[in-house]
Amino acid sequence: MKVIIQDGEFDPWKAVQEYQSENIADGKHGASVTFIGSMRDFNDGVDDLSKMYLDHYPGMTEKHIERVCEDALNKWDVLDAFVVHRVGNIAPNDAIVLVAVWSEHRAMAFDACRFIINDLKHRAPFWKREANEDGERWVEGNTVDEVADQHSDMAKRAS
Amino acid sequence: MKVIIQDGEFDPWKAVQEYQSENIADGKHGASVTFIGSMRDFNDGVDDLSKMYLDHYPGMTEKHIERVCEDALNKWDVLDAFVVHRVGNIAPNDAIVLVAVWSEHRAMAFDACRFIINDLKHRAPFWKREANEDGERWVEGNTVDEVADQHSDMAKRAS
Amino acid sequence: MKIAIKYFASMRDTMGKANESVDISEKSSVADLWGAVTQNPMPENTLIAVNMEYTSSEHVLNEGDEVAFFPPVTGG
Amino acid sequence: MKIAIKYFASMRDTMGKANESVDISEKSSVADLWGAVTQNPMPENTLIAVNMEYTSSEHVLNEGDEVAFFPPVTGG
Repeated sequence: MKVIIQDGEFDPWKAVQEYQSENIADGKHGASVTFIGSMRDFNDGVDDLSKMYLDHYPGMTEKHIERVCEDALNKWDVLDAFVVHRVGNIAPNDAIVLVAVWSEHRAMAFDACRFIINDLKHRAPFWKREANEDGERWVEGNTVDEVADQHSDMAKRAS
Repeated sequence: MKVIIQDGEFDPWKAVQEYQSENIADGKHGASVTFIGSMRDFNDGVDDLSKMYLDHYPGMTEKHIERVCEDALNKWDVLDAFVVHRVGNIAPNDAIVLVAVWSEHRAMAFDACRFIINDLKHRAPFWKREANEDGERWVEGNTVDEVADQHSDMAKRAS
Repeated sequence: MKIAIKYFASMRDTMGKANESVDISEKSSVADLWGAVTQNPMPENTLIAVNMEYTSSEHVLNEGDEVAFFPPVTGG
Repeated sequence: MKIAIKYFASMRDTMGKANESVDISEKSSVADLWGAVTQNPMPENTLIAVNMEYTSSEHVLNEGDEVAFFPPVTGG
């Protein structure tokens, strides 16, 4: 298990490929689920985002995410988890967060990956500050994603 | 959208990275979810799998998966989907299947990716033939994953 | 009318062939086709595709159709 | 006793500083600490961590604790 908080660009596909080849035993995992969150150039009605700054709480952020990954590993019998999260200045289209999970079977990998990214969005101490031509603003809550999560949960119950 | 049925090894992380850089517009997706299924060296009590052969129905397999991806794109407002599935001879630890989905928000990407891989496991015409020292056998159903799926669904409803 | 048949996986082993071409009477169903190629009953969980679309054994065939018989799938 | 305070994001802008060190009496709670540094009420959705663990404003502090105040998180 590894959690990296990083100031500066990273290639998420390369990062996960390297982590897997160095850390995941050959032939033991049947499933791997990866979530990558990237910076859109629009958000909540602002459609010309030019840059973003991501603040965090050094020390607590790492500690919090590590504990969440441990919880996921225990809860779903997952083999390993790997998280990279950017901080500092971020440009549109940059990868912000990578969550990768390996398990024997696919259901556990999906559940654990989604658990980690949801906790990370709701509880890990990061704060986004967006900038466009009109100036800068602290982002207040991941509103659209909340609605999407609820919608998805409802659809699942209805189907 | 692209579906590739391929006889021969592939690097799933490289494949998805290349697909993204060639096909996904910069700054429009906020979320990407990837599932990778790999060959374990054990399955259903057989613990020394040495190789596997994957049969398929040329023509129908592609057609079936393409339709499932289209359904997922329509149902979840997903931006794009990319699937690679191996056929022919496969060695332990090889990637067998890649399902990658891009969307604005994470809930849709998770739901659509899971929908595609679940359909692919239950409905797409592929058949695994496993070999170990005792000989060869056609695999009969993804039993462990079925149980895991059900377990996960129950846990979700209970929580 | 002429019908092309394909068998996959364990069904191919059971039938001892990967494909065959059969001449049967107009308005035959998939079940009729099965009866024309073997005296054995169709295994309970057999999947059927006509022209690469899943269907049932009641499906009525047309000249030139491609019919596939196969066991439950195990991909991914 | 000495308490180290950290402010993040919009809370840092509101307080006009990123951190400070405060001397308060034994057995003070987080709420007491807030009252010692500002006359303004604590914004409703403020999150509180003591020694990097989430807690509530009733949490009773100890010498050397690090207390952080911040708005709802927006990572990922």
